[in-house]
Amino acid sequence: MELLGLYYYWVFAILLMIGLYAVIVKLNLIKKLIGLSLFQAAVFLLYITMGKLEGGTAPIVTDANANGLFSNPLPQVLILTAIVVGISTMALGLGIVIRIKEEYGTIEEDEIQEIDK
Amino acid sequence: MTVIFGFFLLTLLLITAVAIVQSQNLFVSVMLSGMFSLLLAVNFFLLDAADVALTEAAVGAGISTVLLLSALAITAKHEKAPSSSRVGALIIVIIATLVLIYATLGNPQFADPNAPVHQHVAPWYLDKTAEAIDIPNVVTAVLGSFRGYDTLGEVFVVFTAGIGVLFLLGTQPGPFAQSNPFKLTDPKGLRHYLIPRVVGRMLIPFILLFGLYVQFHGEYGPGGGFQAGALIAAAIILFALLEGENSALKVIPRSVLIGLIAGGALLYGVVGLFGIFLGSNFLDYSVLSSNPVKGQQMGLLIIEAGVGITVTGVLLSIFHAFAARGKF
Amino acid sequence: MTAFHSHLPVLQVIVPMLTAPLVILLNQKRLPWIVATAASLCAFAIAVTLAMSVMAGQTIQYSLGAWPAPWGIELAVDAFSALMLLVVTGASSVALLAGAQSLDKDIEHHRQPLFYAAWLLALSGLAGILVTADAFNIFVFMEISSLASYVLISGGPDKRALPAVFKYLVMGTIGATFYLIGVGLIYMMTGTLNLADMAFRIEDVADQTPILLAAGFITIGLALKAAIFPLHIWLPNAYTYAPNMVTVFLAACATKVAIYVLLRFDFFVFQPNLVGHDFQFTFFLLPLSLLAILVGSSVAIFEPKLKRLMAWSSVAQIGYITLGASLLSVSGTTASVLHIFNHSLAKGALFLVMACLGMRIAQLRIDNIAGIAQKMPWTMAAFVLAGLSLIGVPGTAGFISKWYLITASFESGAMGIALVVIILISSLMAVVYIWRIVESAYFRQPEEDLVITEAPIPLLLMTWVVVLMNVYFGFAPGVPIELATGAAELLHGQTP
Amino acid sequence: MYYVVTFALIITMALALTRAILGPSVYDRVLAVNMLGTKTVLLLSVIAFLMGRPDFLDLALAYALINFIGVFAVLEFFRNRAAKQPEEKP
Amino acid sequence: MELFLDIASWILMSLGGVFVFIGGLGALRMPDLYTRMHAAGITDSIAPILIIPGLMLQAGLTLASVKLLAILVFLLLTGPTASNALASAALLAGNRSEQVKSTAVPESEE
Repeated sequence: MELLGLYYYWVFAILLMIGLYAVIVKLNLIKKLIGLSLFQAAVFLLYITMGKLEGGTAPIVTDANANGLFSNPLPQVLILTAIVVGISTMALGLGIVIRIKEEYGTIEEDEIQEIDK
Repeated sequence: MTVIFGFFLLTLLLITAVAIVQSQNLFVSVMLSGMFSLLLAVNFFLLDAADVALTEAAVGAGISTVLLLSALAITAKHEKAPSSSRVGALIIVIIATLVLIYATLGNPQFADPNAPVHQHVAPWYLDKTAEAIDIPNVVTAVLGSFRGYDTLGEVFVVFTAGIGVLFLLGTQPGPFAQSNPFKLTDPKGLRHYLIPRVVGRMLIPFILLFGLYVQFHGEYGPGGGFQAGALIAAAIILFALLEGENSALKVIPRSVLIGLIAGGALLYGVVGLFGIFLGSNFLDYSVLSSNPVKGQQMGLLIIEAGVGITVTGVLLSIFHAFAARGKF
Repeated sequence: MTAFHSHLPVLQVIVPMLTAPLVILLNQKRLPWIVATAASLCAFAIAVTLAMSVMAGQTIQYSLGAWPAPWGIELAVDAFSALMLLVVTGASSVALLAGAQSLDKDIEHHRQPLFYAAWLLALSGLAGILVTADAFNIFVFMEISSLASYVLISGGPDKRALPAVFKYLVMGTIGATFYLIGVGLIYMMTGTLNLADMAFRIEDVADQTPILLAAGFITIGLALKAAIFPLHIWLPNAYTYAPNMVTVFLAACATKVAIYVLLRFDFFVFQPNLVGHDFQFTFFLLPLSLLAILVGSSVAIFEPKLKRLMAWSSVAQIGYITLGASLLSVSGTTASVLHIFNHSLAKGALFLVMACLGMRIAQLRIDNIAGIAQKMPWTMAAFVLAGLSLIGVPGTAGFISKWYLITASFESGAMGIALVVIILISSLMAVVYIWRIVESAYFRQPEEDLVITEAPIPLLLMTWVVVLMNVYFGFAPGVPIELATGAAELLHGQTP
Repeated sequence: MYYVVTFALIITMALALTRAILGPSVYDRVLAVNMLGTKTVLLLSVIAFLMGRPDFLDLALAYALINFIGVFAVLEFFRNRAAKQPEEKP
Repeated sequence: MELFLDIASWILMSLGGVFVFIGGLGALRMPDLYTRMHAAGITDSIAPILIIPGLMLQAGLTLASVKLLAILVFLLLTGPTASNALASAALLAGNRSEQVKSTAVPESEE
């Protein structure tokens, strides 16, 4: 049991770094945006793992499980907001990438710098 | 026993993530990222986060895949061969991962009841919801009422993204549009699209109905404004895919979309202002009606409707902006 | 009236925020600009009343939805946030009042409602960060202001604005997500999101690894947003290719708000509880600030493009602000907060002059503003005065904060002398790069066929208003100093 | 009670994932995505019962809709791309 | 009665699991796209037909059963449609299977 708990945090760390790696190393702008969404997905996993309670169910109190144990609702609320922030940033980023493709004809970062020099 | 499934699904998650970053073909990494957010949604469901799983599925797997694909249709489909300097960055990333993993050893036990996170604020929400707002779904209660100001900010983040994309791409077709001979509704496409169009036309009403169900079911089960907005937008995007983007525009023209975007955000703000006019603080719904609990429930319903309207309007106008730009 | 008075903190945020949806619905000729300016001036009026009540000694608390503090979200306005609110709403109002024609040049008519709505959202996002006392709420409003600034910057006429704003988007999102991880780790250990409650509950878990990790993540994330030295790469391009009026608004306050959050987190939450944190804070921030000052000023000297030169000088000035904060003394923090106020005055005036020049000249470069002083005398006179304030010549606002910085450095012990020497060297560097422009404008002969008239009246008028404010606050700096010392004492835990 | 089915579903999802990664042509990947989608719907339904919360089936139904729309977005994108310049190689 | 229901649903679901596994294995090992689609078809049709009634037996006559029925109907409707659209798209793009290679249609290298 204890090992799986740590495994959740390790997956968070690995996903975080995969996302950061993709954002930094990849030159294609759309690949950077996908890397960014991976990076944010890792943070969602961290928050939701925090909220889990041993033997608790989802925090929806029906009369059947009125006095049962419930997992923590707060991280879930925060992550609901963070997911929509992530999709908004990606939508804006994609809008910018489309405009860059129309102005520069390419979406590879090194080619853009070439044209700008 | 669900622990073992969590273990498996997390490993699948990691494999998908590595495949997304490694694949040269952008189209493949977009589809894999759709699968990634799908696996993530199942993981959230295992961690008792039903609302978040629904949002991640509706927004992550549904809308972001469609947006990425419509952006890909205009830009490049293949990624250029990678430049040389990758080994150095790889080493740095691996070292950083090991440091982070070592640092996570200090975290509190996974899901143990006496971790600080379960002590301070969470119990208050659980019993205060039953007493003050009296709705089953505590997550919607915290999202709408206890931390309603966060969600107001959230609606305005979506609002900004919507007007940002409209500002960037406008509504008229871009330079690439003329060069693409195939409009979405060309007859040639009909031959092998007959079955999907018939099935689609039969299912779209039910998807819309399900979207409305998720919207107004937010207090009793997983659901709410964001998820419903994403589902309804996905239904109309399906209609646009099958029947052609111009007929989808005839269904909901652009002026209505702008009205939806502004209307939903204003609806949320006005409900908050009512809190002030009726003598209490901003976003306090208990003053909305004589009985405070009824007031809270009424307030929650209205702001969830406002959130749903804005999210639908924004996602649809973003899709139309992308589609008009390059004839996806 | 008093009932209305108690709602001011939340009205500060929702007045511009709720006007934004209204603005996108109007598309008559001048209406979006009028409504946006009215909302911005109303926000400025609220900020002034809040500052006055803070100076009168009131502590302003406001709980949203009438839920008590650690459970609901609470707004709190103190000396530090009152001063920052004045800077943010002031910069936005000045830029909007001055910028009607300049924005007409950059943004086509049918896109203007969307642009002004994004402007109001940037303003309400920044005001939201300054007013709230909830850690996650800061993240939400940081996202609103960042997304709105990306939209504003992408409105720039030059096509190079797009890659610049894409780099800013990627780095800004990474910064915000680092901040989110930090807040998550603190929440994991303390169970609360309210800043005051968090500072109180962090004591008994202070030595555990997640808290140290959280401190690192939050500092790096906010350093990225505040363009502190090694992470400032996005700033020069973003400010250069943005529309002129957007640069006036963002240069005056966008990065400063991130520094405000960094100082508030460090001095309230981390410093009193984490042992040795203050030493680490100085150990990292002091050398970075000095590097920022030296590198920023030296790159500015050799930069031909005027707006890039000013952007690099902003990087240097941010170095001054973090230098003051890293001295860890009350006078050091006062100097730092004071410099936030004075720098936004000086840099706002300089970028307003750039906007005036931008109205008449396409490519703002040193060699193609040769001899411009004969054609645009008022603009260049404003430039000279604003340049003096940036350098810190006595009698201008810049001098006051440089003076406080030098006295704070002296007090900070042995290495204080070295700091003072570096501050003086960098002031000389500032003289060099201001002088390059003045020399090109006044002492070179303009090409004959150049027919240039003076900048449009409202833009010139507002430039001179800001320049005169620079001079006024040089001679009578009572209000900013009082608010800055109040903020410094608050940050160092000595309640006034 | 549900372990056999859950295990089988997860293993099939792993197989679909390998097909998605290995898949030579793009249509194999579309097939894999469609497979993974439907398997997730079944997995979500079984887990809803496994965790004793049968009222969470909305999630599975919502996902079935999203998967249907996702597959069509992919095919629509690909039809458009193939129709435009099948030989287009950037 | 309760025991009988449990056993019946266990059998149904395990059978469903076996079919799903067979389908998944087929999708991996089949040489060509169209044969893989046959294998994937199994997991789309027979598996839900077995697993979801198994769950329905567990849920009894409640709202959950109605939802399960809706899921089953939806899966059975959309699965074949998606495969049809996929197959015709592949065919349209000239993705001839190996066996039909003898006809001189250029294999698009995608």
